[in-house]
Amino acid sequence: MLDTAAIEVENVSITFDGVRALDRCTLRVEKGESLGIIGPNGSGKTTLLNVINGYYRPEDGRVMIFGRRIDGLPPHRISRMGVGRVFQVTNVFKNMTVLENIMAQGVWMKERKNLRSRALEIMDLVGLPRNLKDELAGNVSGGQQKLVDIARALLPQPEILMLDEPVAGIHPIIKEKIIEVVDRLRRDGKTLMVVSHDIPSILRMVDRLAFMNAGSILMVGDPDEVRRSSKVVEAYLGV
Amino acid sequence: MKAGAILAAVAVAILLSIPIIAAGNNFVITLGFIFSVYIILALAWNIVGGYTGMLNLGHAAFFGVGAYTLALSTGAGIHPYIGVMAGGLAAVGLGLLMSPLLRLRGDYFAIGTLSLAEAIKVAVLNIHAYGIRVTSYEGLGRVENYYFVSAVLVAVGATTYLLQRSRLKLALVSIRENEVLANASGINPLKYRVIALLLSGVFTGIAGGIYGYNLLYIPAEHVFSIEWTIIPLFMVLIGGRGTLTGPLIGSFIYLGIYYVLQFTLTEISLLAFGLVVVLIIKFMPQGVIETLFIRTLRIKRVSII
Amino acid sequence: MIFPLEVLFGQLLVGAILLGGLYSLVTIGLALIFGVMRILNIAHGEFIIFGAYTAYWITSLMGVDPLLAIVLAIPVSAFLGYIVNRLLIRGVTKSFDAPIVSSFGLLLIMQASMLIAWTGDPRSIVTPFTAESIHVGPVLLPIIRLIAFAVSITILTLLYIFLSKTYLGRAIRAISQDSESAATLGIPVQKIQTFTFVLSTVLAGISGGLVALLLSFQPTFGPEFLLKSFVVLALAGVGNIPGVIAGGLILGIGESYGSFFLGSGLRNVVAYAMLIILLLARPRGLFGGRAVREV
Amino acid sequence: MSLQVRNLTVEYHRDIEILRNVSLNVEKGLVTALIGPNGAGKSTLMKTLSGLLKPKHGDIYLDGVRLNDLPPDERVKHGLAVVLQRRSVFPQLTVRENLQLGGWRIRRDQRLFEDTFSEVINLFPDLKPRLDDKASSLSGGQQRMLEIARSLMTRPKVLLLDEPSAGLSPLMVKLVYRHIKELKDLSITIFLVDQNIQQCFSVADYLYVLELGEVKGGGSKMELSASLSDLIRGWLYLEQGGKVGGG
Repeated sequence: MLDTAAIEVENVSITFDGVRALDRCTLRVEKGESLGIIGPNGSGKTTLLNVINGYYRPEDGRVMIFGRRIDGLPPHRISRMGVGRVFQVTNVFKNMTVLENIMAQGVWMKERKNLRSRALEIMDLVGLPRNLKDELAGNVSGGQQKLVDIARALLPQPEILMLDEPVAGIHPIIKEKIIEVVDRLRRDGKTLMVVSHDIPSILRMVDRLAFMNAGSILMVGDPDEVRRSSKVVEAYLGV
Repeated sequence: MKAGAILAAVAVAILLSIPIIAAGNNFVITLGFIFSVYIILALAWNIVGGYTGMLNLGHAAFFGVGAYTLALSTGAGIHPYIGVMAGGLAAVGLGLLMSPLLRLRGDYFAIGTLSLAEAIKVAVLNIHAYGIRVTSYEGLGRVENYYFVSAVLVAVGATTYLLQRSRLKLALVSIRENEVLANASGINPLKYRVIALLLSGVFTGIAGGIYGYNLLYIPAEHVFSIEWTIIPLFMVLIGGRGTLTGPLIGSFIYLGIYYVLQFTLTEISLLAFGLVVVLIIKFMPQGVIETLFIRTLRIKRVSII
Repeated sequence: MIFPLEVLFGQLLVGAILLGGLYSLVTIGLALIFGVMRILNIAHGEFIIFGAYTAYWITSLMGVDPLLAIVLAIPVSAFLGYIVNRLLIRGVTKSFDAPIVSSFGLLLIMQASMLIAWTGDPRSIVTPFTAESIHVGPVLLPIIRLIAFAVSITILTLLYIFLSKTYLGRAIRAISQDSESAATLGIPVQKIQTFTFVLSTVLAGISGGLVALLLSFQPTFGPEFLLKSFVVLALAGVGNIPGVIAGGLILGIGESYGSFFLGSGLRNVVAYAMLIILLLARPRGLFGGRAVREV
Repeated sequence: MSLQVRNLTVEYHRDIEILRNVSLNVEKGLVTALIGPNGAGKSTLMKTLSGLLKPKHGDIYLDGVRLNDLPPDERVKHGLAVVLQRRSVFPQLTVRENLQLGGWRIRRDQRLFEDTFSEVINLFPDLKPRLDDKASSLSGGQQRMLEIARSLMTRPKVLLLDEPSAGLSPLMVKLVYRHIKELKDLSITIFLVDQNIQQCFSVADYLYVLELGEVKGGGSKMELSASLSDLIRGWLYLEQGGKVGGG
């Protein structure tokens, strides 16, 4: 069907400790599109990703992936539907080797044999040197851990990949690498959602830009148009 | 890998030749039997306590239930070795009963399993205050039991070896390291923890059964004693959790301490265990393997599978 | 002998309440350490038994009154608590289960040391009024239980006043609620945690002294008291003294009636069953802590 | 000069740097603010100043005393107080108890303690009728007020405010800033970080700009306000956006 989007978020609301983290938030991400999300701290960007991942169950509204309703499903079920996630905080299994970290993502997959070779291929894809494969993930550099994170998310070949601040605080060389990887995924037709404060970087990774404030998406459109909008500038000013 | 295979073959050969070398020396065979039981328990405890990182303080319950089932089976006229296997099955049943506790956070799981084991012990003591007799079977004696326990030891060793190379290990260790992240990787934590607990239970139950048959009399106080939790925990902790070699090395260190303390009081060995546990946690929280072999001697780590 | 049902239940209930008061005191030390340091001290029961032995030896060697002996035992418990905190608690790696394993090792050390020092023979403190009771209507009140109950409730009340009315007590509560924020106000968090650890071992020691008046005890009885404390905490929630008193009473009542109906051999099974049910009912933690999902 | 920060570098994970060679001064009796886009490292700087994070290198001086190696509670003794970005009242204690705990350092000096308490409470009259209520019963804005008041109880030489407007309604933000202005009028030295740039400008004497972990400049309110719009557009990367983006 042509008219099903990859991700549809409809009027989703969620409240923590009386604060409305998402407020009738609505968003549509088309198949094969790369969408960036910007917005001030606390505007609900990470919460939105967490709702799509199934970590939070929305109080109100619906979330659909490829036309199938998923709000209320546990995170691992959503993950198996082809939704990958790279977290804001670099998150590796510190006492497992780099290769094991990546392979852990494929534990549930039907395919039995090729897990190891596929994990190695993905190390190549994201630019992790193969001689790191037997190092404990806790012992490699922070930027490399981020690459492990991304590699892990890519192992099951997800149709949708959500990246939360993929380049924040990363060493410039590895940052370049990450941007290249994401850009290549975009060109390969994956559906991407990228949250970032780093505007120059995000522009190189997305087709459209959404601006979020106070728990809702205020504007979606061409990146230049969104950045030029006075609404956006005002929100950053704190009016 | 080659060296490991040779080492394993040598170990199995020694294990199987002990009765022949000892030739009727009951003391040696009994000692070999008991140590094998301890090592089985350590490897079994390690599946839960090491790979999943859930501190099971109720391990003794598996052991006691296995021994008791054996006694009840022989009482009903069942072949003892079938009774031993039934003990393993009963432990699996207990594992299923325990599995809701696996949803708990680590320290609550420790408390829950400790209480469950104590509750079962008290309940059993209430019925059989002095224990229960085992009906012996013609032709199955010390030596046969020794071979039986050796087979179980090889089985649990092989299981750990295969586990080490399996996806199950990846799942268990990733859950231990970061449950939320593992969940996001498509892993259902409860499911894998239950599998680990049942695996751990079945070997411990069988070990309890064969231990009970070897004793021919089962004092409830003894087979449900917390020492069946403490000694395996100690062996695993000292060697290093979540490995195959860790518990094995740990058990040799345990044997050492056992010999040193053999003619002294058991209290002193408890004291020594306690001290070693505390010192290990303070100075080598990763266990001897990680600290000595990998960090100090820089032996290379290899991703298996 | 056949008693009228009312008398039996009256007697049973009174006995349960007297026991419950002591259970509350047995628990409070564990609650304090968990609240302020976030450590589940598996060796809590050993501190109780240690207190029992200290009181026992003071009274039998020095011939002083048992209640005075409990008071004299306080510095001994405090010293032990300080040493343990210094050597074992501070500086242990913050790995996923290091503190609990470490305190498990402490349990073994203390249990074994007490077995070596004092053998496994059951001991108890005999007082002039051990066998005495007073009659209140149809109900028989053993004096020694009344004393233990009164001492427990008094200490818990004093502790409650200390925590709510004094400056130091408030700082302790502040640390248990938000230790980082307390540090940013200049409150010396580590010093106060040390103080709290010592305080909790002293409370455990006192409760041990009272236990020694009521029951015969052995070095291996520690885990039993630990588990009872867990049951009370599970019922009460941490940092809540009235709750701990209520939890102790519920445990006392549950045990007394349980052992009456099921036989005294199953007395402890009732406590364990209560704990397991409570654990399963609140899988994310006994102490009312909200599950925070850190991603 | 009151607070001096020299070449402060902070990293979380090995080579991931959050702050790089940050140097700045907080002058006595003035309000100094730090502005910057999200993720620039503002809160990291605050946590490092208050002692909750350890810097990799660099120095922090308060009136000539080096604070780097001191734990948070020791820094308070030297006159540095912080109001954390997150909610940090003790929820189960009363407002009065919260304030009293702020005065831990001066608790033995009964008169000083009483005087400070009444000074502080006069600055925040909204708290007066709520003194015996639990802090958890206060509204978000009142809790923020309590946090500031509680920090003042430590009699700080420098007060650090980390995102005082975070999570508050616009009305509450105005109220909180009205109080900050009052503190400024009393010549209390304040170092402020906030994403609410307008409010920062309304209260600050001097501002620093932090971008991607580095101080990109600074100036008085006058100097910066002319270029403010450009500054924000720069954060949104308008100039070069056309060239790189849109692909």
